[in-house]
Amino acid sequence: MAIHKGRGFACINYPIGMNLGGDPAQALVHSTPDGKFMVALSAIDLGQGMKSVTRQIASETLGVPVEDVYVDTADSDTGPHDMGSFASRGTHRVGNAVIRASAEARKQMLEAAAEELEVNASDLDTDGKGNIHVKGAPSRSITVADTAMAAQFKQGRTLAGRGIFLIPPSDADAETGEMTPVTCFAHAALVIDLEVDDETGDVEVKEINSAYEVGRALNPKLVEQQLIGGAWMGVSHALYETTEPQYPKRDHGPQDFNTYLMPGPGQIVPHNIAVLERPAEDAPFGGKGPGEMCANPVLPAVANAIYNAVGIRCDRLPITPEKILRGLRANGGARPQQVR
Amino acid sequence: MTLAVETYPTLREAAQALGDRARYLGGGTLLMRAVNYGDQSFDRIVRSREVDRTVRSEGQGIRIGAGATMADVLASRDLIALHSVARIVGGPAVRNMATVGGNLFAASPYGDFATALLALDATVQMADGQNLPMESFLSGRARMRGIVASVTVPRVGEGEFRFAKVSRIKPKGVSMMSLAAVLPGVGSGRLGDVRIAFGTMGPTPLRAKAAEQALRGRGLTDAEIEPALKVCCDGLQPADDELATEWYRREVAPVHLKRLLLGGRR
Amino acid sequence: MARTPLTFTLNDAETGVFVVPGSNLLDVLRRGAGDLTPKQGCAQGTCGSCTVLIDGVPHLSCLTLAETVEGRRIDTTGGLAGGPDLHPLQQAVMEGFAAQCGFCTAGMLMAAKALLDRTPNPTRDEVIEAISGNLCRCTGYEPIVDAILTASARMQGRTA
Amino acid sequence: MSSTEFRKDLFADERDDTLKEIGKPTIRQDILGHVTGRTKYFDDHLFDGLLHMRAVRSPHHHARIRRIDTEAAARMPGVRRVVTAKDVPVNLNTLLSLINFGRDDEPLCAHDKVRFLGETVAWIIADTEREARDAVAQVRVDYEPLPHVLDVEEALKPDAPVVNEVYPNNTFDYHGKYDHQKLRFGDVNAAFARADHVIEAEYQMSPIEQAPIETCGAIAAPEQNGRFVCHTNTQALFFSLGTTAKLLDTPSSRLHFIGGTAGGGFGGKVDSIVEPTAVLGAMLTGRPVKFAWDRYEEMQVGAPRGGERWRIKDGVMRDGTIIAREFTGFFDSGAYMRLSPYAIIKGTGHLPGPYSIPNVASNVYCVVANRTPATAMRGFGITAVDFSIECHMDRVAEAVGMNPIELRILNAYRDGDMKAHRRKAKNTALIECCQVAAGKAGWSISADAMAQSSLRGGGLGERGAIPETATDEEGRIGERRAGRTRDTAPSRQPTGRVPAGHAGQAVTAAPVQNPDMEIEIERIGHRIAAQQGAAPAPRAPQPPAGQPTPPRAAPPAAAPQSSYAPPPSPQATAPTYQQPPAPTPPPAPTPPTPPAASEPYKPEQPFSRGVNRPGTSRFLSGTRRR
Repeated sequence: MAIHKGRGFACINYPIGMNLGGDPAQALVHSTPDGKFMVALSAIDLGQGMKSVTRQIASETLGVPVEDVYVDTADSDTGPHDMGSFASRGTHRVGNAVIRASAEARKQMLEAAAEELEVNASDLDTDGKGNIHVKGAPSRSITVADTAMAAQFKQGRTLAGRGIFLIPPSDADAETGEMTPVTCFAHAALVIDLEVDDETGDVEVKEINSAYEVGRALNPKLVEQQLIGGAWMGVSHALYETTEPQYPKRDHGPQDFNTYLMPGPGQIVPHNIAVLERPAEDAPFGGKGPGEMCANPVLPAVANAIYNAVGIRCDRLPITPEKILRGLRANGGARPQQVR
Repeated sequence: MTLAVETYPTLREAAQALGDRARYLGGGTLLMRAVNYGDQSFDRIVRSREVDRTVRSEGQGIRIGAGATMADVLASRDLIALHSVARIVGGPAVRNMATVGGNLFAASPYGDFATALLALDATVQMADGQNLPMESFLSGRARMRGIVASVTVPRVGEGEFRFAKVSRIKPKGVSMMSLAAVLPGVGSGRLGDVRIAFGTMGPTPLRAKAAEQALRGRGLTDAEIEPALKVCCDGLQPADDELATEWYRREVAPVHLKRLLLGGRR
Repeated sequence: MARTPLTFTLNDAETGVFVVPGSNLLDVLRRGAGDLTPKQGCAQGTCGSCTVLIDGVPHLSCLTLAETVEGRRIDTTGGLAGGPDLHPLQQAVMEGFAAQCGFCTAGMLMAAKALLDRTPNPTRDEVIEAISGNLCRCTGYEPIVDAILTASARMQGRTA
Repeated sequence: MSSTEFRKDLFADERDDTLKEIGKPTIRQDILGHVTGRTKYFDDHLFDGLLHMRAVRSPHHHARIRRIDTEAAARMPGVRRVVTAKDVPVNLNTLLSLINFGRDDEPLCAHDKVRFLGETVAWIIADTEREARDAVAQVRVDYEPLPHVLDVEEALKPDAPVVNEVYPNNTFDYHGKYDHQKLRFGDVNAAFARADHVIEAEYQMSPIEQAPIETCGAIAAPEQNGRFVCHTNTQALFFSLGTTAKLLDTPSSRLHFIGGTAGGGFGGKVDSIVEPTAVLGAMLTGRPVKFAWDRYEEMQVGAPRGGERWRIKDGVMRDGTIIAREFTGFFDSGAYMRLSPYAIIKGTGHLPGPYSIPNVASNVYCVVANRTPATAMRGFGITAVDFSIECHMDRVAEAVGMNPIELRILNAYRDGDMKAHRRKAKNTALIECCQVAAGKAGWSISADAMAQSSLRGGGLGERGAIPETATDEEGRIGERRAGRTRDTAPSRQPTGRVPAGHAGQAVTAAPVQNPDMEIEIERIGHRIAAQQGAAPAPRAPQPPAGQPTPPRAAPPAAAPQSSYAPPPSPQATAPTYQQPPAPTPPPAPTPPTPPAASEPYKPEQPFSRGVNRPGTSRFLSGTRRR
């Protein structure tokens, strides 16, 4: 028996969103009478943090405290149209729509404040703490709450905004495949260290070191959540998951979580992440969506590390102990590759 | 086909009430799943108010009430040898529910506790007073029409019982294979009447009798166990399932048996 | 359809419901007693989202025949916070970003509470063992384990 | 223990890190609900008199339905309604018809035949879930099993059973012309001929379950004023609403969909099946109805990530430079299309991965077989191809004896490089990711590799140019079924050329409706847009799509022998799907016109390939209906 250490690498890019466009997102923003802002979306929060990140985007754009913003998803009677949460389109498409809606609401807010302060709206700025002040003269200020009250009850003005972000539908060319993916690309590179048991084919992932470029970490903790959870899912896809162990035969398909395998809490892999931020021009504050791409580099990095450990190319997923053992039998044993 | 729940004061009465379309409720981990998924093979759930969760010494063995949960086993000092088995059944919530009696009926890939009891040569006491050795209980299990009242486990010497569960998910995963061995004489360097049982290597836990035979009179060294490893799948009936193929199970059974006997890694 | 009366204590409140024979406790808690905090993820006993405490120990409510809880005490995440004050476990999960979709959280909290009630200073391995029957698809588990250790430390007046 | 560091030193001059809220670790808005258990998922809405709906499912991969006998089921205790295909007003749809993509190919409930194991053939609505299950067991369906095909490449053979009559060749029809999506950039065959190494391999992804802990489900109930409310965990609220409106032939204004909070999704909650089913149940019974998948259905009936197969062939020089890369891909779409044809286009646009390779070709097939339909999953259209590419990169590194990270950096795309889809790369960061990851892992790479940058060296010479491109017309719709085409890989005998430099006009985001919606440039937090002239410039308005759009002019620069033709207009594409069209001769050669290569590819028509019923989208305005 021997345990063989292996190290593998992979790097990827990920196109954000549905690349041929035609996937609009809308947002509506309005203020309460006392200057809190409600954002209505039809985007879905399925755990990725849609409500939280759009709330931060609205707060930043409006220039008001994040506590004064609340995001409501998704009610088709009150929320405007949105295609949905998939293809990492949420941050990018919905985020842009929220910026537009919030920008318009901000404009109304500054005009209302300007009327109260008797200055030009273009001379005003927000401090992000609930105040609007004259640029360069912080003492000449009015609170957002008072502004909203004045707009509502004195000026007859709404502090509201609407936003849509659309990349119009296009197509791929039939002959050359020419197309405009339009969106930005997120990037990642990742090193996996693992061990392979050459008697059973069992693999134990020991460590992950990674670099993810996400445009901008709109909320660093949400990004971290995605990257750690996503890498776990990548390990799971690489080594465990399948609805059809005998693919393409449909026999013995798992029907519960006991036989549909995913690594448990006893298999947490230390994951050292570096987050890089190169803002994308058309993304909200430059942020690309980290949610989907984070699992992708793990799969090939695991396969490459297994080759490094025992000299077997595992080209069919998931890489089960059986596939490794069959490879070892075919090769006449482990053939460890160069130590990296 | 509305479900009925019938509750009886004693186990004996519950046993008498069982029939073709009834199932007895132990801890519920098997039965309630079947209920939830609309199993059409029964429409009566039979319960007893008499739930025996006691563990006590009895003669040469330890008697475990069939209603004892895995958590009860873990709480019993008498059953310290079986702690390694009870600990790997399900997660904590399942261990608070799953009973020793119920585990005897768990189909592959479940039934790790039954695998251990088979190696230990336990005796099953039915509610009607019948006593069955584990092996005959398991082989007749499919046709069984009674309720288990208790199980009696012979005492084993220190270090003579070994158990391993092979699962890809840690710490709680279902068995790809489980192995239990009783190794009399292990301390002396010469094995006596060895008993080895495999779980998830057939429709019920099964003994590896050829391997048992090959180990008799041997010591636990690489060379001396080699013949046993070669024949360890004789008499087993591994199959393809969601977790592994028959081929893989046959390939790694000797490896895991070797590790169990020699105390290998993983 | 005939229904059976059933009484139990749910988070300190005496509760009485009528149940359809064969119902599992999860359905009874959610639709009968109106406690929506335990969740159904599988109804097979394989995900742990429905974990509740019965007489203080964790059970899978989806595999518990409702009739068996007559007169017993059931605790759910619905009763975890003391009024407006969050339980330290809730606080730690919140601050530690230890939930994403949140669907497993209520069951996870019950499994963790059962651990800390008995083992106030668990090791990391004990925490892992305690939540081993509770699946999470979002987080990769590490933030959850960390949060439980943080809560334990705070409850013991330590810094994690 | 894991750790996270933020490398603020990298690309620092492109960022403004003084934003007030963006970049802060603000606690999640929904977290208090999660930890108290008060977050409301779809099933956390209580209705008095809730009924439960369960599906009767096919035990066959492929079978004709001779008869469905529901009498015994209807008499079972608690049963309120037996529902079959005839109760579905418009029992044919495709998910992306809402954006005019693809042909309606999928019934909500099978009626003539079943095409995959687990397909719905009827439903029971009963007072309790158990009663619904009991009645489901009493439905008798008389099936005539048909030959089935499970493997994607078997399904392409001439004698394979026809799975879905809407796609009689077992492939999605791309552009009304080919049985696959092509990508052609340069001339791979010429490059293979001069490469020092040619490296080929095949990769296979497994079907994977999204496995959210909360299964797909919906509760629908009559609301006041003849409307229906639907609480759902859909990942796409308006897909689900629009699909429901279409299948049930009801105005979308009668539907009130509430969602927005899902217990995980990962792509598995896009398909919009549970919502129309639950609303149908509520319409037929006038009662609140819950329809949700159990875990078995979620795993074996609900759509997985499909099992893609990819073959890659690389031409590589001794120094590790990859000069050609060719792909043959097979998407396992299952019995119905759903999102797979679109995923292929996303995947095609992604090729050849994050590398600058001067010659790229690919053929990708969206294959219909008697399998569970596939759908979206985290990494939509990309995960499997990335697995394949990155495994292949290691094979290449081994063949040329290079450090695998250095090989990637050598071939990495950089700002200004021309990509195979004929747009320039920008905002790249692959090299930096490679360098940082190597550093963190202590995997040493050469000083030269460490000195590289995404910002430098891109777009120089050939890297920034579109090469002359070899094209072919192989794989026309129906050719394979007729036995006239066997090869699936890109052609070895190209018949046409697209001149060097030929590229169309990029599509950009629609501009803001009014200037107030534009965030002030100094508040966007980065300097990219500022440097490049703010947000995308407003474009000339698109021609109204409702008017017939003429086929765009052929590229004036096309060489006389070129068979490179523009994508035909939707009118011209409407093929007869029952009979595969005979191969049409290449369009008449277009005479070359002097202003070479400047006439762009203009995607001026709405996204509409493969639609056989124009105007099916409820979200395109009246003027768009043709």
